[in-house]
Amino acid sequence: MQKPKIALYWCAGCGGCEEAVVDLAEKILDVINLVDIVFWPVALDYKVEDVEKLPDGSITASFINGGIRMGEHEHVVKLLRKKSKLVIAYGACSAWGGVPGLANLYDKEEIMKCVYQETPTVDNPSKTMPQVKTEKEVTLELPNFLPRILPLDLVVDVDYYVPGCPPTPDVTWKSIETLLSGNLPPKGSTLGALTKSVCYECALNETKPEKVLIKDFMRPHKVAIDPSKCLLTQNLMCMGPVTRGGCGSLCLKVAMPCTGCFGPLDEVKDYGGKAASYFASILDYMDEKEIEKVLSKFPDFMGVFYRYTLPASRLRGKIKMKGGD
Amino acid sequence: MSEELRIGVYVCHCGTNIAGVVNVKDVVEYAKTLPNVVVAKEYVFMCSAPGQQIIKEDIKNFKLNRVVVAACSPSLHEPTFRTATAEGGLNPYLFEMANIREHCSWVHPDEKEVATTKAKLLVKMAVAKASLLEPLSEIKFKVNNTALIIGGGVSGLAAARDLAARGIKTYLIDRSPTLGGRAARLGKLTYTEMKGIDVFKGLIRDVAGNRLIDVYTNTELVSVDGSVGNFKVKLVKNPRYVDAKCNLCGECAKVCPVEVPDEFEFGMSKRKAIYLPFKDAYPRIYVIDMKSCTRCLECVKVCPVGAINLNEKPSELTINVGGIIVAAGYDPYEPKTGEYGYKLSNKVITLFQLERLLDSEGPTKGELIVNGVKPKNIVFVMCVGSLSTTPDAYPYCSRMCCSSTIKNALVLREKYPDTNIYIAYKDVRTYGRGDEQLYMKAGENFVRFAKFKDAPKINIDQKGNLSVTLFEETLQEEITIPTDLVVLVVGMTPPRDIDKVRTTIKIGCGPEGFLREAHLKLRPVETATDGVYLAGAVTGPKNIIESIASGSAAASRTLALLSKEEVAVEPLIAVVNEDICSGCAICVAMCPYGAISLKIIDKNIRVAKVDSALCKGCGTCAAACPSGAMQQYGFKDAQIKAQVIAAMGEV
Amino acid sequence: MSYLPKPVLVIGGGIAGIQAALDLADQGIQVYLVEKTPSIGGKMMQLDKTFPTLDCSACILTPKMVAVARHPNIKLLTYSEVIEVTGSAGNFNVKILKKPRYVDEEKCIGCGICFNKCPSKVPDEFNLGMSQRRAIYVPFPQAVPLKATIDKEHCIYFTKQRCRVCEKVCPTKAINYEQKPETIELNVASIVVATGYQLIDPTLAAQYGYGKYQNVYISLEFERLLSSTGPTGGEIVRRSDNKHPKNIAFIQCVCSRDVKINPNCSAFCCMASVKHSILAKEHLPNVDCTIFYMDLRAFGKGYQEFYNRAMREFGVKFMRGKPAKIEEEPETKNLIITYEDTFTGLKKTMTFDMVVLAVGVKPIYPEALKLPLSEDGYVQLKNQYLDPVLTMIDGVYTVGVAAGAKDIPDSVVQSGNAAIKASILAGGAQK
Amino acid sequence: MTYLVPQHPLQLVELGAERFSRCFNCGNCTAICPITKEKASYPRKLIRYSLLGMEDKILSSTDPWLCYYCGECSDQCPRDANPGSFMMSLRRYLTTKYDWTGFSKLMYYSKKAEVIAIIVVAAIVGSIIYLLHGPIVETRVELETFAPYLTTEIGALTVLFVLAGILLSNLYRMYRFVMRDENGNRIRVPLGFMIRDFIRIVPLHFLTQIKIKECKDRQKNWINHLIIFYGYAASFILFVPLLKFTQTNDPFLFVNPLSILGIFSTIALLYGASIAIYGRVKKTQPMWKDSHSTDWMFLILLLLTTITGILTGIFRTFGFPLPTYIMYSLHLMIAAPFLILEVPFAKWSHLAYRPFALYFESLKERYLASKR
Repeated sequence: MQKPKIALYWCAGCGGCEEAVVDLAEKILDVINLVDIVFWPVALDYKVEDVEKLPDGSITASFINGGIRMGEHEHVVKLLRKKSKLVIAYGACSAWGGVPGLANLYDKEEIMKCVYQETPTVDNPSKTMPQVKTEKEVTLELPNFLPRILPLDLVVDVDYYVPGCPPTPDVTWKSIETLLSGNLPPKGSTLGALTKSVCYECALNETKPEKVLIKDFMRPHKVAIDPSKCLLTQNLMCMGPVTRGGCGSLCLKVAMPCTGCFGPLDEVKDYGGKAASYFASILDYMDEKEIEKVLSKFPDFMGVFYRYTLPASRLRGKIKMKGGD
Repeated sequence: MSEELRIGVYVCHCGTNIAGVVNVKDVVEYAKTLPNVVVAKEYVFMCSAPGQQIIKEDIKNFKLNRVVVAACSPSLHEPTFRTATAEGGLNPYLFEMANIREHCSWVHPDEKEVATTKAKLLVKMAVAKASLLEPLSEIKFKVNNTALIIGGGVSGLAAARDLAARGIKTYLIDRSPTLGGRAARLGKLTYTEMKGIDVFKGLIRDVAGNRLIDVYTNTELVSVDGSVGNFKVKLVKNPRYVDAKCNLCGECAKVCPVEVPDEFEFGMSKRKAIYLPFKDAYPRIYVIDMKSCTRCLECVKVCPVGAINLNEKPSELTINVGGIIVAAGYDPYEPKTGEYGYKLSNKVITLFQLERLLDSEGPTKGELIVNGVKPKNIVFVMCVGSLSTTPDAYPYCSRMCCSSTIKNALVLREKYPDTNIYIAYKDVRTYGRGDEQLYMKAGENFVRFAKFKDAPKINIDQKGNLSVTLFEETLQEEITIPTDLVVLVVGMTPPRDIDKVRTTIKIGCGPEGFLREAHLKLRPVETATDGVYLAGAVTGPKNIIESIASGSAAASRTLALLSKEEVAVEPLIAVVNEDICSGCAICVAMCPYGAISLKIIDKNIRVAKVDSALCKGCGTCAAACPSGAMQQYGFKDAQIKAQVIAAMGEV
Repeated sequence: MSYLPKPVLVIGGGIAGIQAALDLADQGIQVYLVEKTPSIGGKMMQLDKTFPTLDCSACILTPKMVAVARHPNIKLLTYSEVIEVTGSAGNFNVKILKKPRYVDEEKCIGCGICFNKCPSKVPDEFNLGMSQRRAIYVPFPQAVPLKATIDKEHCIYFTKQRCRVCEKVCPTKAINYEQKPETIELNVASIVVATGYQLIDPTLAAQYGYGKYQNVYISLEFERLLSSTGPTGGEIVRRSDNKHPKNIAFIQCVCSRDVKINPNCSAFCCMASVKHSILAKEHLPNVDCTIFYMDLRAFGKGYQEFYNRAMREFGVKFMRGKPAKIEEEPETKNLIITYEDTFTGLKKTMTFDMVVLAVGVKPIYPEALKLPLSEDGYVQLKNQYLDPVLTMIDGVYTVGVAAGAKDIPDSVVQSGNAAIKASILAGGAQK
Repeated sequence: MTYLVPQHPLQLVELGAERFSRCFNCGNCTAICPITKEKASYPRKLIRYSLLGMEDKILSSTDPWLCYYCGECSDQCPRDANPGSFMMSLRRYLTTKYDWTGFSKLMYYSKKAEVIAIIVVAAIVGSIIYLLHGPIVETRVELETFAPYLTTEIGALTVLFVLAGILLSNLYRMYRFVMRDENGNRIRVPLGFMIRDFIRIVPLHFLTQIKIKECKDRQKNWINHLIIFYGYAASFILFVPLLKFTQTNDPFLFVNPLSILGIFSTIALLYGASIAIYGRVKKTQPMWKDSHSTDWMFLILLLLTTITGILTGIFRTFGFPLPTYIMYSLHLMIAAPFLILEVPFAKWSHLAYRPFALYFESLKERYLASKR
């Protein structure tokens, strides 16, 4: 029997997701026993042309991590889509844009200017900017920079999602198991994680008082955190209640508030909106001025509520797409 | 959903209310083009009997399984059309309403085309939502047919009297040691020869000893759980230290060494630490005021029947009732020291103190004596604490004071014909039956009226002589009235601790703290919390007659509830998806009705649980729920999203 | 107690009667609600909005009306009058005359075809004669019951023995010219009188020229002008030239607080006029409103705040002084009011395009009951304090304006009061 | 600071004001009054002043004298407080206040005192006649002999001057009360204005009483008022300064122009007084609806004076000596109290106060205008 073929590809991401695969440790050998990896640029020397040669639909599953930032990403994921039975958005960036997605708060010009001109460490007196095509000595073509970062499912049809920044080895393993079991869940499902929020797994959930109401907003590096008490009740903006569980509440185990890398639950369409709504609900003030005071303590509102999900949110970002959005 | 959707759309003209602006025909034609719509019709008044008939027949003829009516506000006629839908043989919750009157024709009277487009959109949205509606059934509870009345003033007494007369077991609690409230302290009343105490006696005749009425004095509310038809109320009964053996011999008070101002007489006389609140107090048993008692035990020694027990402890009791009437009354506005010279001179008193002074059973046996002399010139200053006359005053009108002032002025003129009485007023609001005649009679009796706009000044000179200076608005002149007595006509304010009762029972209040009715005009004795009713001045200033009438009216509404076998509650309540709920408990704190708790389903796995009897379907929890586990029937995220998409297109 | 309760009779289908009937019915008591006009609803139905919340009056009332019609414990007898009452508390024998509608209530579906075809036009009482209805009519579209009635006095068939158009067009053959008055006899435990009021004839205050000058209105007429279901569809226009007025005067205490006409205060007119001025401003933002008053009786919950709003937010002018007379400018039909501004002591005249008189009220009582009245013209009460709704006849209770001028919330409270009293007398069974 | 006299309104009740304390200050009366101008805020404001006891405000007001009691205000008063009668009683009140002798107060506040005063004066006159009358000729009418012209004339003129003096002093007091500003400070007007305004106002209004016509439907009243006034004036001139020509022994009737004038003036008086009495009995006019005892006294004495005068003339003409003397004595006994008591102290004085009120009002206006 021929082993199922799988492909792995890395778009706009930090590389953590690739690490996460390696983090499977000895289990990766089990994986290799079970499947044939036909494309994995970071580890294996297969080229895009090799993929192009494969018959359509011949790859069983493509694991794609990172958001779609460059024209090249777009090209390759579309190719993989054509060649694969299943496309899996692997990790937060691929599923919702991830941390790089916060770049969508700026448009292309602003980003370019910042990176190539304004950053203090840049030495670029001629203010040269990257071009898609350069014809000086030789002709060079670079992938184009898309107006904004997109989650995978806005570019190609996605079958499954594996959440996390990065997905924990446990989650990765469970999703592979699910895929290999032959008993596929409905399209669009999230693999390897829970249907309940982080609180469900969190040991501190039991320490919550009868009524959860908070009076202030604290940043974790500025307070002495009591590791035995629900962080929310210590005025730390824990995203646990609004974030999909399955991570094993790892951060909370070391008394760091959840930042939400497992993204929204099935019934939630806009992670940040829901997070803001939940925070607004438990903020225990009636007076507008008091509320203003608390809100002014947020150093970066979008960074707190939309850390991993801005490109997939209703807000999308700042850039206007052609044809309106 | 396996079943094929068959939607009927009905567009109402509402006379010309809608049809005058919206092109109803266009809307109907448009509706026919919407997905799953099998029939669309228009009619002049959909809410009328023939209009409803159309719906009922179409459900049968077209085998409809969803009904959409585009008409007025759902708050108005949703129940009407739900009933019609049910009578047509469908589940009533498979009905959806589009408001094309308040939301459309009334707000765009001059833009007919825009309004028509908007009406189409509203219909499209309703159809989109209707496609996702699910059949629901009403939630029913058995009713416990007993009632709790909080407050033993005249309105509470009237309510207890009337409920008991219809055979309803009633608990009447008051936190003071006697029933009677404030009306018992009033002197001669406006329209009869009766006094406040006579009204109290008249009511207590039916209440005292009534086997259906349990009276608990010195008793306060601790908590209220449950909901309409089934409240579980915890009370704490504070000790009286004297039991029913008391034979009213009064020996204890004679030997008691502690004297404190008598609150019944507004501090104008003294009482002992062991005392009978007033002559006709109910229950007629002495009581010890532990705040001032020195525990000298003199009374215990002297009591011939051994009725005194200084070691009595508070006791808690729990009762189950079907309905609650809050008749907590009011407090008179207490002027600050120095406001209108109050407390700077003992010649400045409040109207309530005057009532006591004029009462033959009051501290002066009915003689108006201030500082040992009978005042000759008396000035009443009205609207003290009301109508924003001073910065601390409330903006509202206290309603009863005008005629009460005039009544007292007439009583004084009759009793002391040579007194000169001035009434400084802002507006004479003798609105009640017979009050205008009273006002005229005051004129005939040479009670003089001076109209002010800004609060009069009370001048006290070094010798302690008083005068009142005011700018007479209708003469445009400042006048100074030398006087021997100033009566401050103080308004009514919400009772001081009402917020505790209010938050325990979970009812709303207005900006000044008076409790809020379910509807100011048509549901004046009901609250937004089903099964909780309001009586007397706790909703706003009232005179005795109005208080008694509202006590009876509250009893009437309560009786209407308690006459039922069971109560049905709209099923538009919150529901938890236990597969999603992680037990994060955010919703628990949000629920304004205390309807959500956490239940343990497996070892330490908890999920939220909605008490369908308590849930009012406000949606707060659904908005707060971080995981989307909490949804509200009738307004599920998917249904609302379908409407939004219908309106805005897919985003 | 487990015997069946006796029924209760409620006379008058205005808001007070409706509320009393609903309360009683909810308590499990059988109620007969008798209304002399073809539909319940009463005066509240004619109001546009209600103070101080500006709720649409019909919108909050019609659900109650529908509830009356639906309630299994309420038997609604419209177009009926009580003609005889004998017996005493707990056991009244009542004769009710059910006037013929000449329309079979069972068959009529209120489709309205007949009144569109009827050739006889009559001034419409519901709009105080400012519009026309037909001789076969439904008083207003939300009428309960929604059954047509033939006004015999104006019906061409009854006056001239020809026509019969309605009979021809009726799709359900509901017209029956042969209908006879019917007498219904009831035995009831108690009676709630909620017969309401009528406006005092405004021509008694001759100095204001109502009926003589076209642009002088009474407040209820103005209410109809404001109403979108009114004769002008909610346009405030003058009778004389159909133009919007630029300034409107509201005069308080017309035929009330006047010992020669009616010494009583009518309790709700002040707030009604404040409401009118606000609504006028909403309809015509540039209109100037002036209220002539003596004491502005904003005594109820939220009323003072409403009054303040009218002053501060809407710029309604309040003029303290009772105008002495109104004269008309013959060419423009504008109205000149002579008054003393009692705050400045200046005697002045001011010209208005429209004047609205807040006319006082007097109670209506069913003659059959022979209720003893007191000096003020209202029903005498046995013990005003302990039982505020009991008349001198045991078992007969009065509520609403029939028991003294009052506003809607106070009427509703009284209805509840009377309901429980009647219910006690009816001896409703406890389960 | 206004000093309040709480008893003040009760005095007005004694002076005939009815029900005015019912007033609820609506201003209907001021607005309906046909003679109030924009700034003249009466009766309402006066009622307020009175009820609050602001006596000095009332004393300094000339407004009560401007009212002729057409009754419009009372007809339409929503409280039926009868502002008209209040204004009437204010005039009585002011009369008692202007008078420094106290007689006025005595008569206005006590019916008994009033009757006693009449009887006393009549008795004094009677005793003077009894003591000083001339020989009684019984064969023919010798009135001149019975009542020598010089004695009578001296008596009459003495009384006239004393009374005029008192009345003038009262007018001066009125001037002192009235000529004050809002704060109660005295005000003065240059003499030139005082003279000019006096000439402009007082004679005209004294002689024509034209202001009555401003009242509603008062044409008839004005004429009646003029009939009484001129009948009275003519009779007074004929029978006091011209007594020399009118008190003769000759038959009086139709003998000379003076006698014709005398006859007409007495008939006019008889007519006017009868109309007024009839009116007061039947209460045909608003102003006649509430009559004070002093009103009755004025009319009754006027009527009796006229009747006794006429009867004296008739008896003299028909040559009945004794009845003539008796009637003449009676005539003097009635006329004397009428003049003595009415001119300075009671109702008659309004003939002077009314035009002077207009005069003082105009002076006040000038002062206020100059201040502005």
